[in-house]
Parts: sequence; C-alpha cells; structure tokens
Amino acid sequence: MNKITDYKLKIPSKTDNLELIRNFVAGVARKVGFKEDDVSKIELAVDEACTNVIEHAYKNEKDKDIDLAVKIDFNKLTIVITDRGKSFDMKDIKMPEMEKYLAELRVGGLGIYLMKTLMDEVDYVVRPDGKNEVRMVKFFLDQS
Amino acid sequence: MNKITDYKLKIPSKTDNLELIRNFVAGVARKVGFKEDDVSKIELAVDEACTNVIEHAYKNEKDKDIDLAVKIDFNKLTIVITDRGKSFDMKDIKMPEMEKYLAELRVGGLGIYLMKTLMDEVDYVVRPDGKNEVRMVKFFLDQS
Amino acid sequence: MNNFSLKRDDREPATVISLKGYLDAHTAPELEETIKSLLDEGKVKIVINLNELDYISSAGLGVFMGFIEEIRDKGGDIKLAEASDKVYRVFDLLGFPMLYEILSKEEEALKRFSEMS
Amino acid sequence: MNNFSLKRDDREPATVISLKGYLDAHTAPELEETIKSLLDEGKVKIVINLNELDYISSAGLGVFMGFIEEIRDKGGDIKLAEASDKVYRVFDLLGFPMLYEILSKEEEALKRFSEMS
Ligand SMILES: Nc1ncnc2c1ncn2[C@@H]1O[C@H](COP(=O)(O)OP(=O)(O)O)[C@@H](O)[C@H]1O
Ligand SMILES: Nc1ncnc2c1ncn2[C@@H]1O[C@H](COP(=O)(O)OP(=O)(O)O)[C@@H](O)[C@H]1O
Repeated sequence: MNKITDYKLKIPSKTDNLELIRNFVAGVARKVGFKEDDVSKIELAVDEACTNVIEHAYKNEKDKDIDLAVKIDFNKLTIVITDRGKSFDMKDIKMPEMEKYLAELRVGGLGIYLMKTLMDEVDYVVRPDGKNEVRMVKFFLDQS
Repeated sequence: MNKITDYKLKIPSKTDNLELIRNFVAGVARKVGFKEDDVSKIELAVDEACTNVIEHAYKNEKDKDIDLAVKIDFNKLTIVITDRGKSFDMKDIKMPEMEKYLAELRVGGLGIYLMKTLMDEVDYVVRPDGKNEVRMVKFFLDQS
Repeated sequence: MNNFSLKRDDREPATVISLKGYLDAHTAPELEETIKSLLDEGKVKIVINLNELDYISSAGLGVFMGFIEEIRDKGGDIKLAEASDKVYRVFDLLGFPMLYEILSKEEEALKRFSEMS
Repeated sequence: MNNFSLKRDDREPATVISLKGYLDAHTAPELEETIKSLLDEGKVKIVINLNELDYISSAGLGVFMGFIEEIRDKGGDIKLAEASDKVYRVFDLLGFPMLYEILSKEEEALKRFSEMS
C-alpha cells in the first residue's frame, strides 16, 4: 500500500457506541494486515481514547460528535480522534507506576497508561481552531 | 429515541471495503432495535447501493470517496449514500419482471430491484452541487 | 481481511464447490474464475454447497446467471445445496428457485445429477 | 445491541459472577451494580468467571479496583477465573496478577476460598 488511505467516522458521543467504534477500527486494522494481537491492542487503545472523550471532554453529554479518522500509509496506521469538548494537558497527567498504583488500590487513571502501552505513539494537541485531537500510531512490524 | 441521531462514514471506493460498510450499517441497525431479518435487508440494500457507486459512478476508480450517513429518528432509519462520480437517472432503469428476466437468463440489473424490494423507500437525486445521492428508508414496524 | 474462501471437490457425478464467508462484488470474481476453470476442463455438472456461506449479494447471484446458459447448452447444470435461511431468502426474493434447483443436502444434489445422466 | 450479560450464582463458599460479551464503559455499570448488591447482602467472597468474556477495557478493570479494598477489609476477596488469552493479556499489561489471584478454573478459585476459611 503506497498511497495514504483514509477512513472517517462521525459518531454521537455515547458509550453505547463504543462497540461500533471498536468493530469499525478493528475491521480496518484487520483488513490492512495487522495480526489479531495488534488488532486487539488498537481496538482497546481506541476504546480508551473515545471513552475519555465521552466522559472527560464531553462530560457524558450525549449526541456531541466524536470524529475518528483512520489513515493507512505504507508503514503505519494512524488514528486521529477529534472532539470539541473540554481540553486538557496530557503532560499534567502522571503515568502511574503500576506497582505503586496497585499497592494503593487506586481507581481510574488507567486509560492513558494503556493507550501509551498499546500504541507506538500517542499525542494530544489542542488545535488552533480549538478542537482537541488525540493521535495514535501503530507501525506495521513483521505483520504477516 | 426522539432526537435525530447521525452516524457518518467516509470510505474509499473499493469493493474491498464493502464488508466494513455492511458491518457498520448492520451494527447501527441492530443497536437501534431492528430484528435480524431487517438488519439483513438493510445490509444487503446498502451493499448494492455502494457496489453501484463503485462500479458505475466511479467506474472502479479506487480511492474516490463514498460518504454514507445513517440517520435515526423516532420511526425510521434513513441511509444516504453520496458520491461525486457519474450521475444517472433512476427513472431510465426499467425494473425487471423477475419471471421474464430469469427466463431470458440475463446477467446484472438486479441491484436496484433488490434495493427497492428490501427497503421501504429508495430515491436517487443529483443534488444542485453536482453530487449524487441515494436515499433509502426503512421504517420501524413492530420491531421488538 | 478477505472473509471468503471456496473449496473445489471433483466428485462423481459432479464437481462440488463449497463456499464460505461473504460472496459480494469483491469476492465474486474468485468464484467466477473457479467456474471458468471447470468449463475449460469440460466439467459442466456443478453443485454449489452454500452451507458455510454467510452472505450473498447480487454480484454473487450474477455469477450463477453468467454461466448457466452455456452450462445447460453443454448438457450440464448448476445445482445449489444447503443454503442457510438468510441466504435462501435472497435467492427466493429474486425468484431463483424457478430457475435453479435448490436442494437441502449436497447428497441430494449429487443424486439429481445421477438421475439426469 | 447490548452484547454484555452477567449471571450470578450463589454457591459455597463463594458467589460466582459469570461475565459474557464486552465489558466496557457502557456495560461496566451493570457489573458494578451486581457487586454492590452482593456487598449489601454481606457476601464478600466473589469469583468472577471470565470464560465467555470477549473484551475488557479499563472501565471494566476499574470495577474490580473500586471494590477490592472494602471487600478485603471485610475478610472477603475477588478471585478471577477462566480468562481467555486476550482478556488475560489486558490484566497482565496492568500488573493485575500482582493484586488478584487469576485461576485457570472456576473450581480452583472456589477451592482457594475453602482453604481461606
Ligand atoms: N480526552 C480527554 N479530554 C479531557 N480530559 C481528559 C481526556 N482524557 C483524559 N483526560 C484527563 O486525564 C485523566 C486520566 O485519564 P485516564 O488515564 O484515561 O483515566 P480515567 O479516565 O480513568 O480518569 C482523566 O481523569 C481526565 O482528567
Ligand atoms: N450509483 C450509480 N451511478 C451511476 N449509474 C448507476 C448507479 N446505480 C445504477 N446505475 C445504472 O443502473 C444500472 C442498473 O443497476 P443495477 O440494477 O444495480 O444492476 P447492475 O449494477 O448489475 O447493472 C447499472 O447498470 C448502471 O447503468
């Protein structure tokens, strides 16, 4: 695959739609050749990112829009999730040290940790037009 | 469901993507309560419409865009498929009389017949901006 | 992802092609090629086993239409077997049972060919 | 479409909750309610059977984290059993095996509770 191929999805911001989102992204990832293992990782990372948009950016207001783009180029799959809700600064979020985290029996705060663990790159930017964008990359490595 | 809910999908025009399109639309239809029987009908009608866009409107040029919108309101599901390819006039297409059609062992020309049989309404319009639009409606009737 | 596959099995008195997955505009060419090869080899008695076929669109139906005339002219036939309710409904919607024998079991379809010859 | 369901089975020496389908931010509240009811009834020995669970996200994991402290304070525990490789991998990624016993069979998990008491 040489050319960039784009898939776009616009979907109302309710957790009820997470399954549709996961199935769609998993379908694209599978189609372009990721192995089941990586398909599962991509699926989970997208779920975590969209759950955060629904719960934190939109504070569970339904029927706001989540925009999701999946771009395929020759060496990677990129997912861009865009919202118009509340922004945040990912740098302020401390990554839990899992051992300490678990020892303290804390609740929540696992989503971004998972995204960063599952994907090769995770960035969050507030764009000049005020929209928020989570961008996650997974490289094709020895996929067969 | 009282408010109109909108799902949108933009996807490159290749038959390779038909499965993704079907799965997505079937997922939405199932989620809003259509029974498996009707989910299958909606799935097939969408496949036929998108296959026509790929083969006839875009003449198998890949990586043109197919835009697909699924709108849910209280009594119906509406699918709008938009392309920027070659237009046609649906009124010029004669619906086959199936008995005669089969007796003559003809090939092709079944897609629009299926769409009209499977869905409650099927319209095709060339919009003022030059885009083509297939609009198909399925009503919620005694879905449980 | 290509959730379609087919298996060819040259039996007596007919060749059985078993379809699996989704038969649509993307996957129909594979079936078309297979039937074309059969014709090239002079094999015109064909049973299509639909047992594992989950989905068919008009592009799939078109493959059967595309060959049936030539096949019958040569003394053969296409017989369909083991369609799920979902797949059968699509055939039925288009009146295909008028034109093709659709049997519930592969063995019955093979038997119909034995009776023919 | 709500591809999640759970089944509660009050056995001895623990209550078994069997999960099925997708446990995500949409379906986690149902599990949360169920565990809350158990605590209200004073039942604090819980086995979660994951045999038919196809998917779990951090929202699902969060439910276990949310109750574990109270449950252990009351002398109970949550033990997990029969996770598929896919689901186990998510637990593993987060170091959950450090905190929860994850047994391969429901019976083993029940046995661990017998040994405790
Ligand atoms: N898309 C987002 N928009 C706004 N805030 C966010 C977003 N994603 C994460 N956050 C903030 O970062 C915190 C950590 O997120 P995360 O690791 O996913 O854990 P959790 O969602 O369980 O709190 C959240 O509690 C929230 O304050
Ligand atoms: N989206 C479309 N854009 C342009 N032409 C179309 C479109 N859909 C259908 N057509 C025209 O209508 C004809 C009948 O379509 P259809 O019933 O689907 O059968 P088939 O696609 O097998 O020819 C096509 O051959 C084509 O000429």
